[in-house]
Amino acid sequence: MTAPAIQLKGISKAFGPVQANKDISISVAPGSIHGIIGENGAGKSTLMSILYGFYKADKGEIWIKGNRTEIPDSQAAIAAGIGMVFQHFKLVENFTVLENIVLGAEDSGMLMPSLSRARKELKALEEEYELYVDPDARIDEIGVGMQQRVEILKALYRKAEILILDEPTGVLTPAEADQLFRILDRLRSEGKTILLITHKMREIMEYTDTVSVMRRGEMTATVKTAETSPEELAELMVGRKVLLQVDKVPAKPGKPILEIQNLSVTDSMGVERVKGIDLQVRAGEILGIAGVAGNGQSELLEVLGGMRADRGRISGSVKLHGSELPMTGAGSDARARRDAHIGHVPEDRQAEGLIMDFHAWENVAFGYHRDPAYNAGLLMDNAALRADTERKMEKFDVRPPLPWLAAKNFSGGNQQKIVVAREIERNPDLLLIGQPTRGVDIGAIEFIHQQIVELRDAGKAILLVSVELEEILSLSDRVAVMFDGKIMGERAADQTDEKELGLMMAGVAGEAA
Amino acid sequence: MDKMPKWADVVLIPVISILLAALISALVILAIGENPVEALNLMVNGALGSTYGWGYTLYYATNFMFTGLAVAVAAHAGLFNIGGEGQAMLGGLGVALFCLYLPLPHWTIALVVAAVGAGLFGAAWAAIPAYLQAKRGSHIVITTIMFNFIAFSVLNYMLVEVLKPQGAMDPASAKFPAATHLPSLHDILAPIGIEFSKSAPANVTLFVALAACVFVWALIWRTPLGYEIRALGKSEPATRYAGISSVRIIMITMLISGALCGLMAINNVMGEAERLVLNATEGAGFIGIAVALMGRNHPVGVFLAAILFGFLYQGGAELALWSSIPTELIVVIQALVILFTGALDNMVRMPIEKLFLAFRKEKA
Amino acid sequence: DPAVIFDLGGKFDKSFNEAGYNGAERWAKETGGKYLEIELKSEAQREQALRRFAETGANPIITMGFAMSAPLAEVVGDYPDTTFVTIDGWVQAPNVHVIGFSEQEGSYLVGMLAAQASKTGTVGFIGGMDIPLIRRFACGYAEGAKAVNPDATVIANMTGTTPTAWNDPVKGSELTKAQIAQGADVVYAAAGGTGVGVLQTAADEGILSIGVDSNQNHLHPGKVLTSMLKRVDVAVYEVLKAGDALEPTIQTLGLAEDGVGYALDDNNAALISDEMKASVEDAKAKIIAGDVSVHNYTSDDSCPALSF
Amino acid sequence: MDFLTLVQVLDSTVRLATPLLLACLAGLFSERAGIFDIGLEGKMLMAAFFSAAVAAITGNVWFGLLAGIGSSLALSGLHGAASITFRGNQLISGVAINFLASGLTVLIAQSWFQQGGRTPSLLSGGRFEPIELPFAIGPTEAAETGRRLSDLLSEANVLQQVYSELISGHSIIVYLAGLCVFLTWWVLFRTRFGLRLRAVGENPAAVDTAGISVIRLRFAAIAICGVLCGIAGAYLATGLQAGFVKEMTSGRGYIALAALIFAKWRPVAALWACLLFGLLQAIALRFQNIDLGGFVVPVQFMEALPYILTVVILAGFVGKAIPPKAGGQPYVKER
Ligand SMILES: Nc1ncnc2c1ncn2[C@@H]1O[C@H](COP(=O)(O)OP(=O)(O)OP(=O)(O)O)[C@@H](O)[C@H]1O
Ligand SMILES: Nc1ncnc2c1ncn2[C@@H]1O[C@H](COP(=O)(O)OP(=O)(O)OP(=O)(O)O)[C@@H](O)[C@H]1O
Ligand SMILES: [Mg+2]
Ligand SMILES: [Mg+2]
Repeated sequence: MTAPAIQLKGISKAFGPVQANKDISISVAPGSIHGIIGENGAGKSTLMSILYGFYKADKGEIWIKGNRTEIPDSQAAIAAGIGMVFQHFKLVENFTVLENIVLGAEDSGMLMPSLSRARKELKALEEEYELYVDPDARIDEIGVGMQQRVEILKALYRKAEILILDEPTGVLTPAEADQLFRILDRLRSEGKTILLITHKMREIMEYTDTVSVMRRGEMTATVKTAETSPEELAELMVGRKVLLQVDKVPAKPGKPILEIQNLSVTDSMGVERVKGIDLQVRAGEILGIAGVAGNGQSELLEVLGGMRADRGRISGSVKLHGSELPMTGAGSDARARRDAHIGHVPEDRQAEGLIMDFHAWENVAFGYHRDPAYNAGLLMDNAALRADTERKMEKFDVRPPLPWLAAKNFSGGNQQKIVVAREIERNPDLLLIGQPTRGVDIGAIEFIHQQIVELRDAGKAILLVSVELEEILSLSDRVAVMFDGKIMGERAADQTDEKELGLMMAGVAGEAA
Repeated sequence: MDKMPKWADVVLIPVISILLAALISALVILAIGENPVEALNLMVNGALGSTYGWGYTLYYATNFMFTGLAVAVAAHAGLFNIGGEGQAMLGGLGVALFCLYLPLPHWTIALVVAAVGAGLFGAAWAAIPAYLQAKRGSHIVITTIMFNFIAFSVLNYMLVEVLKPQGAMDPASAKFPAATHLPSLHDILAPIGIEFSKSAPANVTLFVALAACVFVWALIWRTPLGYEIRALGKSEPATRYAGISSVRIIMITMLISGALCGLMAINNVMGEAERLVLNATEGAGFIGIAVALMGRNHPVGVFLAAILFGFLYQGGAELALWSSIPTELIVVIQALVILFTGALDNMVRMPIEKLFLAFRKEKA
Repeated sequence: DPAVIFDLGGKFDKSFNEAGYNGAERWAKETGGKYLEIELKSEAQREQALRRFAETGANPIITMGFAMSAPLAEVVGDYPDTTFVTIDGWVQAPNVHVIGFSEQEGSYLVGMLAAQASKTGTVGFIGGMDIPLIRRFACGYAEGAKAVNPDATVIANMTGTTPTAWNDPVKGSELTKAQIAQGADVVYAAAGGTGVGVLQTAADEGILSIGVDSNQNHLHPGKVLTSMLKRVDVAVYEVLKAGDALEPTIQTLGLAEDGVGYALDDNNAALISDEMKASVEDAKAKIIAGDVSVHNYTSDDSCPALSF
Repeated sequence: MDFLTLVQVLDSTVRLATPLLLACLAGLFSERAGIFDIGLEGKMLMAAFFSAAVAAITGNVWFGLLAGIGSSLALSGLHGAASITFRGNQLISGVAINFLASGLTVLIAQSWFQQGGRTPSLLSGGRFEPIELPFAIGPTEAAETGRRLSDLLSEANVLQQVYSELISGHSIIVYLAGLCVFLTWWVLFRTRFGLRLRAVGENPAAVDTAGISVIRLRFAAIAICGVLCGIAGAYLATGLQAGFVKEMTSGRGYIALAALIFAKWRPVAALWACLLFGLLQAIALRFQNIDLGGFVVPVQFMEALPYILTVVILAGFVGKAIPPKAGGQPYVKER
């Protein structure tokens, strides 16, 4: 038997008080695709970054092709034939594709000869793997799919034999993802070894040869893909049996709460993000918006939440309870939206929904800090605020239930519970909710989903944006798909499936329902 | 979990930083061939050894409280106001114009009116950099530095061409009317039987500065506006989500910051010189940076740091009088304090964090 | 002990303050006495220094420069037993000894020398801070130049309007270059530390310069025509010598008192012909005798020989 | 204003623009690598002092230059330690360096020379002398013909005036600064080092994952910055003037930064920006109150003009200047 392409022995890594990797060992056969799954924060990226020399392990050994190899930095990893495509691309945005590929792999001190050699070599690689890119395009001018190709080309240009891909399909349309896997297949057939981190069970089951599961910094199991099932993997991930279905009764939609007509949004760079869409959300229903990230859903949510009043251009009409909701000028900011009883759980809780350095009790007032209930005269009524926080923490089972703890010291799931508690407890007429369970463990997912459904059953309108098709399908009553700023079609949630929605997300228009 | 207890962050680290700065200052004194112990002796005696010394120490500290608070308020909104010097200069101009051209019958009224003038002018001088930052994203650090230079030219012009009395040689305004003269600490303390040096310039403005400390504390930690200021300082995208207008907060914060710097003028211009001279601010605007850094942007910290710098300033002046060490030594010490408490903060912090982490692991 | 307070330029400004320093040092050497001193760094230190010295019992306290007038006036009342001396300043109080100089007379003499040394008939004047005192220098200089050559052109520039004008050699240098471009071939610097730049540039560009206050001839031997001496050193020396016995009065030191003059030494001997020297000595005698009167700018804020 | 006067003002512009240009290019290297540097001022000041001090002691201007560069490099090292190694706030570090230089120069000057924070005036060997280019009318020709230089010049034709006044007669550093503009452009856009430098200022993680040390690159950038600031400071004290006086940089470091922003971090544009600021300074220095047909522009306005202009530029009235993306933030891999 040939030596494993990669062998990690007893890798540990701590970030300050956080133990990201604990005594991890793993062995990967050459010429295989090895999947790694695990919840957010389980330590997958950390482990791969250690293999790539981006982080240095506190303890442990790395063996490449049977040889003990020190990887103190990425230079050493590249020399050992390892290439990595990070979750967040590491490209210089105002450089051209060619410059990005050459960066760090130049032939000599002079730039021009390196660039012209790279241009030739790139052509050969492109043809070999059908990875077409324009070498003279600037990174900030090309789409994410293209950017990912540049990252892969970067690795191949450096003659990588081992390729690490960290959540490569999160930003791709299903079609683009399929193409990626064709390329990976081809690389495997050439004897290259691929490590694939993904959250998508389907990708694991379809494309990998073996799979490792991580939980809370530890490697819980490594199994042959052919010998396992999604249910088993899910249980290994979370540590208990999980129920992925949402319990809910059929919706009883009332009169329209939110009516959007011909809404267009142009961002401050002059790019049109939302292109004349029409939507309606009724009382007592959940409208889910599906789509690959970056197709205008975020902008739609932000516009409705009053976060774009001072940027770019907005046109069209939005009505709440039948009366016009101003899009610019007075009454168009997020504060006015709150006064109009619109709640908003933002997509990015850490950057937007919370002030990470504020105490939990301060965050519970965030956005509502001028509410008379939280103020006494000129000053804020901190005592009332803390009492309110304690109540909400108990109701939403926030752990630990300490109002004094800074938001950054709660785990992702509990941070999300604080935001959701704040918004839902205001009892809004319309709730805007983006990526409600991103980075949240299964237990908390169940709880948050349940709260959303309860709000719906109380006769409120809910607009849900999520990139997780599964979540959309199980939570929504109706589903609209956004692609390139437009609505590709609308379906009743129980009359469609992932396949149909996936096609629409890739820009293939569905027939009117 | 936080990496270490709060007391370590707010007390231990600044204290170690100060000690490092003091150590290197001592080395500098040695290097220029003087005796650091003697120098320290001179400074302590001169600054704290008599009510005269205290009078000066407190006078300087009053200046630094205003500028330190100003830098701190701006810092809470994530703004680095290096323009304190210019704002204080303009505050002085405001005080001079109000004191010279308004009929002010009594010092109490004069104090209020001059404070308004000082605050208005200081705020006005901060307004343009604030607006450019808020609306156009021009970096406030550079614009406020530029406004310091421009303020100097404005003051220069006003003093030379407008305020200088006929026939006078140096660029300074006329003496303010006697009714505007503020009572010194001597005047205030004498009636209650406390002997305080008559010739030291500390005056009633000290109490205004203390009131400003309380005001800033309440503003930042107790009002919704302060909440919004701190929110902006911590996360700009979050304020957009919460409906807090960053333009509005930047403007308001910088106006408050500028007004605080301007208020310094009632101490140095109205309380001490009783006329406007060209270089009245003496770098207090810059010292505010060090004071705020050391005081961790908290009014109590600012108060203590201001006293420390008041001591350094007065001690430095005494050094210049009684030894051959130039007063520039104080500039060096100030630089070292800024360096260690501000820029090299992590140099002290990282080992201490490790220490606490190791300690905690042991206990666990 | 007596005390000396030097102004912002510092005691090594090669000019006004340095002259005072030399006087004090001479006294210290000759008598073995000690004196306290401080070089001011900022406006606000003025009053503090005065008070501190007065409180420790220093007597007399000598202050250098007109800028000490206002703070001096402020404190003299509080220390009636201390004698204060102001050089160039103006304070009326029983315990203040005022020393002024007739700079216009000395400037008149160097103006005569300048006009005689000039080949172009254009001479320059670079003042420090634009104040009446410095205009007094400029006015006397212009009168002297025109007394020799009625067609002489006098170009006068001031460095600035604030105390930094005393310490801005770059600007001094640029102004000198500008005056050279306008044809000046002798430049008189009455500008404290700024003058260093003037003299330097004049030497670099091959024209003559005239120093001020102290004897600056040695700075660029053979390239400094002469220096207008203002005997601040003598004044300080005399005050220190009198010590406690000093009787406060108002003194104006002119040619007659040897308070001002022009410098002649080995460094510039070759530049001043016997003829030039004779004419200057003649004028000096006439001024002392009262046959020639040099206009004093500060007497009426105007100058017949020069417009500013 | 006749033509010769104009040429002389431009001549003075070149001299005054030289320290700005060197400092501006220094800042360019630093900021292109993602390190903000408001400590240019302090580094120049330190270099000005040490170059003058060593030139005064040794009588050799080249030793002075080396000392100036060395002292400026030391401050660069400090800035690097604070902002790269210890990931401190780059603005605060810059402010501290400016204070440090302002205090230390005077303190050391006083301790070494006892001349009130000055160095002794430099004699000819201790200064960078003007270089007379061939065929230019200069002091040599004036001495040969026994006539005054200004007469010779005013008689010469326009071309000769420009050549002799504006192009000839500067010290070596002025020509060197001009060369530096081209060199900077070449290094930045034509070499591997330049590519990496620009990348590290935009996205240090990209450089890091490409296997290049971010720390080494950034230190290299600020070292170049230190060398250029050192030359700028040495020029101030040993070329433009003959010795050190306190605070002699008088805000040039900040103006250089403004020029850098104006030039949008590009070398050739930096040249023009610095010449513009040099011109403003030359005008403010030479002319007192400028009479514009009845309206007299006060000298204070002229003195403030470079700063006012900087604010106007920053306000984006000349197009938005986008700084290198990673500028001002320390590169943190682990929180
Ligand atoms: N640079 C860092 N500094 C400090 N802590 C970190 C850092 N990177 C990751 N962590 C922490 O280490 C733990 C593991 O993070 P890691 O990114 O490896 O998880 P992951 O499994 O890749 O999660 P995801 O699915 O979200 O990508 C988390 O608790 C995270 O907060
Ligand atoms: N950047 C960080 N700095 C400090 N502590 C952190 C950081 N990131 C995570 N932690 C800590 O690490 C722990 C794990 O965080 P993480 O977000 O990975 O939790 P999780 O496993 O995803 O939990 P949840 O399911 O609730 O989201 C938390 O308790 C948190 O306090
Ligand atoms: Mg990850
Ligand atoms: Mg999590």
